[in-house]
Amino acid sequence: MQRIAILLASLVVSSMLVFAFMAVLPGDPARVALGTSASDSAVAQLREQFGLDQPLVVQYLHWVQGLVTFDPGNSYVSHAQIGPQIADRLQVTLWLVGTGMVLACILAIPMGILMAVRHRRPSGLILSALSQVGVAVPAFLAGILLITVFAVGLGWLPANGWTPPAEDPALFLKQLVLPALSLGMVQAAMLTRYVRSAVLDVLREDYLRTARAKGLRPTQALLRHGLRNAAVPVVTVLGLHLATLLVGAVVIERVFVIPGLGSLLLDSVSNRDLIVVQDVVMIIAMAVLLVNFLVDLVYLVIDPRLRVGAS
Amino acid sequence: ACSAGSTSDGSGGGSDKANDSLKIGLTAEPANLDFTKTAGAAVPQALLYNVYENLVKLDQSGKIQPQLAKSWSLSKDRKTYTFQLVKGAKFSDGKPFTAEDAKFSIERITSDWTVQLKSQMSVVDTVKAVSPTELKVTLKRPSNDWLYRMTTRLGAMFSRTGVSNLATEPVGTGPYEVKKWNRGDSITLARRKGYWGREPHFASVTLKYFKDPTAMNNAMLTGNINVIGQMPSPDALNRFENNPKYKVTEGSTNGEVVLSLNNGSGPMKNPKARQAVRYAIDHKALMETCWAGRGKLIGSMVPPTDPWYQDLTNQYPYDRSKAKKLLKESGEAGRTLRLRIPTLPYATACGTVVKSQLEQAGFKVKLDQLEFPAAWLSTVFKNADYDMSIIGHVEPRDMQAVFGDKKSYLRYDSPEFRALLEKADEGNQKDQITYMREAARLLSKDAAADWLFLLPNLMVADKDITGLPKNSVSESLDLTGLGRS
Amino acid sequence: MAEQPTSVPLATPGPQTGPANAIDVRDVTRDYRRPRTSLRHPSPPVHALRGVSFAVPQGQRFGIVGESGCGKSTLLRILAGLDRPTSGSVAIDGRDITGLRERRLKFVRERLQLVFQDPMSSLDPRMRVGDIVGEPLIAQGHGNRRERVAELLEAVGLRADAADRYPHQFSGGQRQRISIARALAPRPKIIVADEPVSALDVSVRAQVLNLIADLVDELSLTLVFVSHDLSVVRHVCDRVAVMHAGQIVETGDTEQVYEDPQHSYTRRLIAAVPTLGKALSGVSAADLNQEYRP
Amino acid sequence: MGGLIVALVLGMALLSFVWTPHDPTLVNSSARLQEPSLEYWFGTDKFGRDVFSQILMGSRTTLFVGFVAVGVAAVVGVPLGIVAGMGPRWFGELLMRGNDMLLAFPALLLAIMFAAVYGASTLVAMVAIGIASIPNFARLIRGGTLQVMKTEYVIAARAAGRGPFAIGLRHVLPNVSSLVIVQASVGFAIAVLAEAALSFLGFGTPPPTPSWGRMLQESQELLSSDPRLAVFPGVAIAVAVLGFNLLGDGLRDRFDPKLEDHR
Amino acid sequence: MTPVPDTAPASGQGSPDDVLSVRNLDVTVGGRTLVEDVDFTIRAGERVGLIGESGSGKSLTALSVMGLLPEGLRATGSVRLAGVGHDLVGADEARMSRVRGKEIAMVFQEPMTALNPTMKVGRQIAEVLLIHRTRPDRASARAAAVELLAQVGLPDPATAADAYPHQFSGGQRQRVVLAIALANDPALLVCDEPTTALDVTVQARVLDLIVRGVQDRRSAMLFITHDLAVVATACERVMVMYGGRLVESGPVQEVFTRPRHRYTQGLIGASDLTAVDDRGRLVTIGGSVPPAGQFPAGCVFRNRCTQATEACATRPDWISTGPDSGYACFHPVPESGAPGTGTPAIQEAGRG
Ligand SMILES: Nc1ncnc2c1ncn2[C@@H]1O[C@H](COP(=O)(O)OP(=O)(O)OP(=O)(O)O)[C@@H](O)[C@H]1O
Ligand SMILES: Nc1ncnc2c1ncn2[C@@H]1O[C@H](COP(=O)(O)OP(=O)(O)OP(=O)(O)O)[C@@H](O)[C@H]1O
Ligand SMILES: [Mg+2]
Ligand SMILES: [Mg+2]
Repeated sequence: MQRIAILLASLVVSSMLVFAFMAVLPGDPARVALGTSASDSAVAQLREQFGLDQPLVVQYLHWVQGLVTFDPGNSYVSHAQIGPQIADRLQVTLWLVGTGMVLACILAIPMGILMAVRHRRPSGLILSALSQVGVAVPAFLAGILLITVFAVGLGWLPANGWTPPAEDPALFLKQLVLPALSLGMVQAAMLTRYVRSAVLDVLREDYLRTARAKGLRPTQALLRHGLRNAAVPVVTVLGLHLATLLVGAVVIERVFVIPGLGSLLLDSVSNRDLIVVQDVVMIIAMAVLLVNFLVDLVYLVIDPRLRVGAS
Repeated sequence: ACSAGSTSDGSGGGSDKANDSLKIGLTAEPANLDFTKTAGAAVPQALLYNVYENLVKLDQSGKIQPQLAKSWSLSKDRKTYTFQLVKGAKFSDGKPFTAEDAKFSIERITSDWTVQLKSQMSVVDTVKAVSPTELKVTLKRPSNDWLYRMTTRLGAMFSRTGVSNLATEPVGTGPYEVKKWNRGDSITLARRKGYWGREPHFASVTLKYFKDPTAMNNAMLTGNINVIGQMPSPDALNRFENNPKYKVTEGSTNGEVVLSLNNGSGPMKNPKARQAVRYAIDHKALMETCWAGRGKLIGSMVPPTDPWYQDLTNQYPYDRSKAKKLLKESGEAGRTLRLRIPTLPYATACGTVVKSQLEQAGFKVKLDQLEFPAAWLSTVFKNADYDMSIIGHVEPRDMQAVFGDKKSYLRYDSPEFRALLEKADEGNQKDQITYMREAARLLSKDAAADWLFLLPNLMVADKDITGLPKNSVSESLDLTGLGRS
Repeated sequence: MAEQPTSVPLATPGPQTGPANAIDVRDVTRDYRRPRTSLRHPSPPVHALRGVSFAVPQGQRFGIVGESGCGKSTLLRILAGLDRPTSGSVAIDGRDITGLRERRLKFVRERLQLVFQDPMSSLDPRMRVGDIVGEPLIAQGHGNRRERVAELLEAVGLRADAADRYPHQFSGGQRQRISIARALAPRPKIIVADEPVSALDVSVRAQVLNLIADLVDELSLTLVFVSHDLSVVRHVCDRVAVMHAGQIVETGDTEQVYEDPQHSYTRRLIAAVPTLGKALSGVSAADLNQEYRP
Repeated sequence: MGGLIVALVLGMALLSFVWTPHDPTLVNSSARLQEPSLEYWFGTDKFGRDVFSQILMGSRTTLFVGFVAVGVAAVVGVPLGIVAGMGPRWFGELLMRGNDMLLAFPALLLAIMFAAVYGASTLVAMVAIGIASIPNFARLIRGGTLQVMKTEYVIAARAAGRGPFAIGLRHVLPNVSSLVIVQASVGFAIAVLAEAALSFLGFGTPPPTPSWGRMLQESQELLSSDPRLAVFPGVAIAVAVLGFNLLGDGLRDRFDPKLEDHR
Repeated sequence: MTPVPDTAPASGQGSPDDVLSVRNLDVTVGGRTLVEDVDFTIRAGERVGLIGESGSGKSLTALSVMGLLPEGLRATGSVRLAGVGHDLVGADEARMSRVRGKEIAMVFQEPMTALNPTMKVGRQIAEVLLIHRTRPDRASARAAAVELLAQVGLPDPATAADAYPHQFSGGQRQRVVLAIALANDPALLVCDEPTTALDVTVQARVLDLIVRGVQDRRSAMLFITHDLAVVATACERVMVMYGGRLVESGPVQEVFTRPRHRYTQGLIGASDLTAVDDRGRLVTIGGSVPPAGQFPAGCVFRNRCTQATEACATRPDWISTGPDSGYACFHPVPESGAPGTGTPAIQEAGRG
């Protein structure tokens, strides 16, 4: 399929971009890894050990090979294997972002529809105003407020921390609630607005009028004929947002002390753990491209007009 | 009174020694566990005395005490130390600890270590394992400092068979071993079975790392951690001080917060300008503002826990008009000073105040924030591309390291000062104190830097935690004495 | 039937008529490629035009009729030099324009202008009417713009102060007048109109058709008039070409084609047109459709 | 409504050039953590700096942030979108694929990477956010351009002899300008939020330049004892973002052709 | 001011044969009146056309009958449908939804947008059968849908039922819409410009299908268009609308051959492309339709009418000329006037 070819090409180009960008980072990774006081010979030795003395092209190919074989090697700085580490972190972030997104959808989709259907009535306007305010609140501020109220103030939930679900499911859930909520609420506010405008657009469509002329009530008509069509722009936005969320979670991870992909990225940047930075950035880029690819596929499911082969 | 289903956040442990656990909040997570190749205070803080043990260790008041060495003696010429080692100590890989391991560990420093600290061991001439329990170390020249350095990470004892994977799998003789490392989150130390010495109270200790001070406070307040090992936001202390559930201790550290001046180039090369800086700073107000008045004003590079401590705060008392006058005389008034600070909480806070105070005294200051560690280390620390900076020098007895080397980033180059240090090292204990005091005074007089204040050792703990080290004078966060009442 | 609207002699069409022809189209084809949908097979091309030839002598009113999608607009774009034929050639006033670069097409721009179907979408909503009408003048570097614009607006029956207003402030018929004024700006000799009245009400349609007819007469223009509505073409044009699926299936004098269609498609087309007269004389919907059934 | 709020922020920024009640960066150890008073309208922070003055000055940072980020994104994105829409099909496709690629590097990621390379500064952060928002502009503008290019007035302009450049400038740009304006006001809001987040992480505006995001971060440790310090910048951010969003919505409604009919 | 109803038995709710009776229908939006005092009746099996220029209120009238006015618009008056116990004006959605698609159905102008693009057409047709429970289950509804597709003349209806709207041409789509409308044998079919977007040949076909569809079902039909010829072809009776009011109505033959209202006369003249004056110009109605709410008081046409006098400033009464015909004009075309002869009532298009 052409789409897959485009996806692959995009991945290759992105990987080149990432690699090139990292290559221009000032600061010799080997030196940073060893600290400022390391002798030159030690630095040279480490450079050789990590292949940093080889031409960039070789380094690039080596790196790509590592990525493709799911064995990106060891970090310059921590000497630990990167693969499992990224896998762990990714899992954490996916839980967080995934739950946040699900929460956002659960909140936003009905709200957005309601807002659209009642867009002239006071209830719709109030909801609309609420979502406007919601959009304006930075996620981390929401997080801080949630912590202050529910963790420190009321003591209902832990203020921060992370436990893998396998270790202690109950604690995992408790710790997940607040970060997922702060991520989800702000997302929901944003998403609500997209849902609203998508539904409003659909409400103006002729086929909705046709549906009502058939004898469907306005709500039935919207549910049966409107939602699927409104889903296209919403899915686009969801795709784009999922991508930003992956990174946006970094702030939430900081507030809630969650060892996710974002904090790995921040740590690696400040440690100049270049290869980890490179890998994390690439993982994020891959995730984004993949999500957009999936969004494309979802379009096909939603909208028959985009399917090829139809006469 | 520990129930079988103790809550997993570890706070319900009571004093059941068998599986009582503790969580300690700290700020800086190590990048790896190998302090032979990685600089920084984070690794020894976690591992020294807990996982690794030394021949000798430093106690709370700064005195040298036996650890793997039961006792030791010094020869008449003050060059040969003979250590009697404990019996029955075992490494966590099962191998027994012998004098051969000690010899291996000391000799390895020159051969394998890469951190700059290793130069402090260059006085060692020969190391000899006389018997499995007796070790003789001969120095090239008498050195007071050497034995002290043996209490730091340099004195850590390694297993001859356990150094292949130091970054991830440290092997030591200590009461704890590294059980789990959740990178980016926590390191869990577990009590070892068959430890040769007195078993510590806590079966497991988790060191949890928080980049965000507020998050750490919140974790403490919600019972997520039991101890805040270093309080990074003294302003928030009152939340714990006024709460009967917690206790707060304040002690001394080795961390002098230094307003580093570039003695080698730029406007700060001018002694008058440096002096002007020292007069321009109202240290009391500064400490009040940026560290909630916690800490101690010292005016020199020596913390109160060192034997040669003296209060030098009066040498350059705060005097804004004098500062202005000196600045004018220096002829550097028109130049802009680049105050390049690392992205660390105290540096940011102090930088804001220092800039404001200097500007009020007529300086022009441009504040740059450099990301710590990488950017700051390479720009300021390595290339000395700065006029002023602010950094806490937390290593013990670091006057020599920071000012005794003209290549150090302060570019302080005084033969006189270096001679004093040398005399102090080679002389007897009394000489050492005399000369060190003289050196510190000289440094201060030259205005080689300004010492803003000494970081306090602020700890917060649940009320029932006992044995908290009041002062932080060694490199280790010594967990072995902790308990629960 | 009413009288013939013009007295232009019926020129014999054909490629060989020589330089007198305002428009000469020879064997023009135009294929569109659809976006690829598969990596292995290129998608089949759309043959929008397949070998179209005709000629329009100076001063003639030439009509083109055909159903939606039969290639009328494509043909007009090619005539105006806005699109290139895949093969074949187009000559305007005897000059071959096929394959000329944009810069060399200046004479086409001066000589031939377009009027479009939708009176709203053919006027830039963010430009003042004066600027819209004056645009061809700027593009072709004419001076005295304001005067000429006023003159043009007057010629199409609008007040001169219309120049300062925006298109949305006008009714559909007035907008179509603006569109015609713009086309007349560079004093073209040929006007090509693509369904200029199809979007208008019958009452406005009559006004615009009258206007076009008057202008063509006064300025002795050559008119190419495209419509799907046979009765309009019949009213406006001397000659007509019937297009079907990218081909001209029949050409002839309007009246003649209308009265005596030769091609079966033309017959079908004509039969399907409802007229008041037919209807009142009892032709039912079924009768209109009957003709269509094979 | 949105316009009013934005005007307020703009007014604050302009005011801060000529007047602030106190020097917003002046550390005054004897006036730490003062409650709001006549002298200090919003009180002082832990450095004894006047919070109100900082909020005033912070509005400059906020606007600067918005202008740089939106400026970069619009200056690159708009022409790119127009060219992609007007050029040959393959060219547009190519540009859009490149665009998609850029989409794979979300704003915050790019900003963190940039900050790592060039050091943390407002400008760097904002350029990064600007670059990351290029796809938003380019995509939108390309869509708008494709629509405009299909209109008959563009064909008419071509027939009138207008070159591609003149068409781009005189027809396409004005007709996509409403899209640009709407996207710009939304971009402003995004940039303000991003700056706050970056400052929070320590990658944004370095001290002592006042910035709402950093004020918020600095206030955090005192949140329980002195929530006032978080309230002012928090509300300022929210209000500014709200203002830009509302402005965007208002403009969208104004420019919506579907709604224009009923005017 | 109430015009005399156009049906002879003016008393009561009309004859039992009446399918639709509209009384005093007004449509207003925020103080502006868009449709005013519209009154008409359609009997079973009767096909009635509604003509008028763009903006004269035809669609609003149709939508009022359907109860589908856009948000913000309000209808008053009464719309009654035979067999429905309540007035359609002001009925709630629940009641209306039982009527729509069953008793009244509608075909809209734009076949391209009237169908849900993400649903197979078979299901879209079956839906209307299932909503009103005219078919017990999906399977039988689908079978009925295929049958309907066959009736509207789609080739291979079984395959067509499984296709999506975009796979059809405009004319085919309009036939699908028609199939939906006819599915439940409605008592009244409302068509709003169903063929305006179509080519002539396709138009002929769709017209044929519509007419046959309603004839077969003995449904009543309200057919809106601005094309007089189409109305004349498809309908028996015609109503002329201008400025939100009915200005004339009557049998097609009568109205189109002997219009009484000056507006009707103008429309007929302008649409006749064969009628030209000595300079070869078509007859036109001067001026243009004013925007909604800006029609003159009194006779809405008077600012464009050459016959207008002082008297026209008051509203003309409805003058009944037969059971189903009448007009509202102070200066009607004399009975003998013939269409298309360029009577002085019709002015020429002015240039300038
Ligand atoms: N840019 C294009 N790319 C691909 N196909 C095209 C393009 N333009 C036109 N076509 C196809 O070429 C054929 C002829 O199109 P054209 O617009 O010339 O028809 P038309 O007779 O003007 O129709 P209408 O009456 O609807 O304007 C159609 O099948 C159309 O789909
Ligand atoms: N939602 C609305 N709000 C305000 N005015 C409206 C609305 N819908 C229609 N109108 C106005 O009501 C008048 C009548 O509209 P209507 O759609 O009934 O005209 P029409 O006769 O159907 O015209 P056309 O032939 O163009 O379809 C028009 O002037 C129109 O502008
Ligand atoms: Mg020190
Ligand atoms: Mg209508």
